[in-house]
Amino acid sequence: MPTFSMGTVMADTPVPANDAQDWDAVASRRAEEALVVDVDGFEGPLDLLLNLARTQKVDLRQISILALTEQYLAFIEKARAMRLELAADYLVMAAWLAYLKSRLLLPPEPGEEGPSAEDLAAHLAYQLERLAAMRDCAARLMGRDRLGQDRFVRGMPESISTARRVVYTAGLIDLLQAYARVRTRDDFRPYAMDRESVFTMEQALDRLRPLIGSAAEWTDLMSFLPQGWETDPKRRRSATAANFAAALELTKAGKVELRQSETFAPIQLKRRD
Amino acid sequence: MNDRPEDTTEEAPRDSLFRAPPLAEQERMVEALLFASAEPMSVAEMAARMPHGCDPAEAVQLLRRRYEGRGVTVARVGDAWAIRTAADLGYLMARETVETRKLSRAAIETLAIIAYHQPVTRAEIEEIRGVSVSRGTVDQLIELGWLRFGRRRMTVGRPVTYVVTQGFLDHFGLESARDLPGLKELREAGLLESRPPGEDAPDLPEDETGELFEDEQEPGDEDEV
Amino acid sequence: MNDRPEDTTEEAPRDSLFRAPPLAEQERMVEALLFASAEPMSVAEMAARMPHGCDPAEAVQLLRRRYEGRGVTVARVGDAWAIRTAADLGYLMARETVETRKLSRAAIETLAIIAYHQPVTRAEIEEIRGVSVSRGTVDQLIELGWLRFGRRRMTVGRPVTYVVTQGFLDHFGLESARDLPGLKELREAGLLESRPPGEDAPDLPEDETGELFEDEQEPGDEDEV
Repeated sequence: MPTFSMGTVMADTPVPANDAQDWDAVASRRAEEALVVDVDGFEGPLDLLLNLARTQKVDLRQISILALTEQYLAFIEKARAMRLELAADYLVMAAWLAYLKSRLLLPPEPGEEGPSAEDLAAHLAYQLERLAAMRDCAARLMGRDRLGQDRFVRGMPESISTARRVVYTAGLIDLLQAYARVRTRDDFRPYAMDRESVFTMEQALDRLRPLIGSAAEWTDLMSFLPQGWETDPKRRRSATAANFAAALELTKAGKVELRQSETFAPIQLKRRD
Repeated sequence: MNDRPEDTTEEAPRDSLFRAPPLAEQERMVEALLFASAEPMSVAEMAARMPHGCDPAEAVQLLRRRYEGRGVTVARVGDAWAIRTAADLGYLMARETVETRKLSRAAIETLAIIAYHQPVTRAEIEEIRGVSVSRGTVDQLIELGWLRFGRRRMTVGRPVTYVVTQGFLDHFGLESARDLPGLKELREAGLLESRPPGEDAPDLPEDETGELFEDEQEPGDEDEV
Repeated sequence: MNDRPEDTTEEAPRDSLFRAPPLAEQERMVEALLFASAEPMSVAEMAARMPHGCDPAEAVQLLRRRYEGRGVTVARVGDAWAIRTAADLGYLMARETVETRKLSRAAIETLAIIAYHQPVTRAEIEEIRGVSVSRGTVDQLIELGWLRFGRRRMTVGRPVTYVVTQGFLDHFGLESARDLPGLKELREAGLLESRPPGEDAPDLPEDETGELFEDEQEPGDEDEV
């Protein structure tokens, strides 16, 4: 963006201030600066308006919105005359201010809806004052004694560690149940026979372990279904699930690899060498 | 150091089995912990490391008084504590400073607006600055650890809000968001509202009026900082 | 802090143009420097940062005395100085968190068999469980202090036997291993699980599933683990 002189329009000059310190310094230097304006230096139309407002040399609360509007429109005119490309929001603001100016100059039409021209002007003045206040706050904030600049943290922090100690919980009941489980395993075997349509993961594991040795190439997991379990849907479902779970276990143990090219594609298994 | 009166245990009968160390000793413990940690440490974190029955909140107050006027100070940071070098001695260490990434004016202003108006939405920041907030600005501030997301605003679209963090307080040497410079004056001048005092702003959509009561807090009331 | 007598500068007449700060102030400086420095600092390094005419060697001695008996100390590291946590408070920095974990099924079963059948050899345990017992399981139980070696069995190979410890009895609240209820009593107490073996496998916490490979192998594969 080119820079250009604003002649008498600008009494003080915003400077593209891209960092805090420059910006802080700018505040004090502003008055003496040359009247050179870089449109890029403005942070939007409200920023431009605020800078123009400062030229009125009055408290922002007593600002003449009408005069400010004229200043802004003159600025935009000048920029256009110099064929500067202005961002759309500057033009939108110009249009709105032109409207506001006409409302302020003309007597209100009877039965007019919406906020009065004075309300709109007051809101704009408020926005400018609030933005100015936030600028001031930002400067005060950046001017504080900052960490790493004025205040420093401990240079040699010590490792404050949190060691993990594992305590195993096992109660008497766990112990007794475990023993009962071990000692009565045989008693239960007949019960397992009742569930003839259930193929357990352990069964699948027992079956797969000797079989995977031959799976040197990628082999469809479904081809490992035990005989007699492939057709009946219920049995097939159970055997598939058990086979899959067992395949995952074998993968976890690093004995096989699994792959699936895409969702719902066949799952393939290969021996890991 | 062991001159603690006998009746202290009576004050905390439930802890009678684990008598807390004398307060002077607790102060030493807090001193060691705060010196060891580069990050602010909450009273709860200290308590978790100290023996049962200790009162780090009281010990830290003792410690703070002890370090008044010294080369390092005990600083409150939100609900935590940290030891930091005294600000007037910063020039001694200045050469240690790693050149920090320069903050853009947009970032600085956005940060100030969030600090003074929190919790605040992106739309509100844009309203105040009159320009849109670029994504990079917020990202940068979050990366610096100065911003985080607050609760969503209970309005149309449930926009996220931004609030400042403990890291922000630590960086700028603030005990809490209530201590932001000029906060009281700004509030009294009505400059922390979204519209001029007394103005009804009839053109605002209805659902925005409710939010003032449901969700928005004055920066000073923000307890999460 | 500015109460140092006027004669300080007289001690260093060549620096009369640059009057050194009072010693108390120098102590503050040394304090801030040692606090913020990432490395121990020599007197020369401190002097390089401090105003002209300062005597960090003396200031560091003052500081060192000030920190005597405190939670941190000013320690000499070679020919440099550093602030360190007082040795007696080191334990505060290393907090231990206790994590409770369930004993694996293999471990609890092995333990149960040993409790009921002690002294018992590994081969006997394997026979009862129908699977091999991994070294890891036995080691874990020994480490927990619940298992120890008994006398060697006077049979071929003189295998070691396992017995439970007093620690085991304490943990499980038993007077002696003989007090353990028999199978009949277990059944009457409803402690016999009515599910067939293997069915409860899916209920096991994640890390226990791995045990199938780590632990329960056909006897004979055992040493591959």
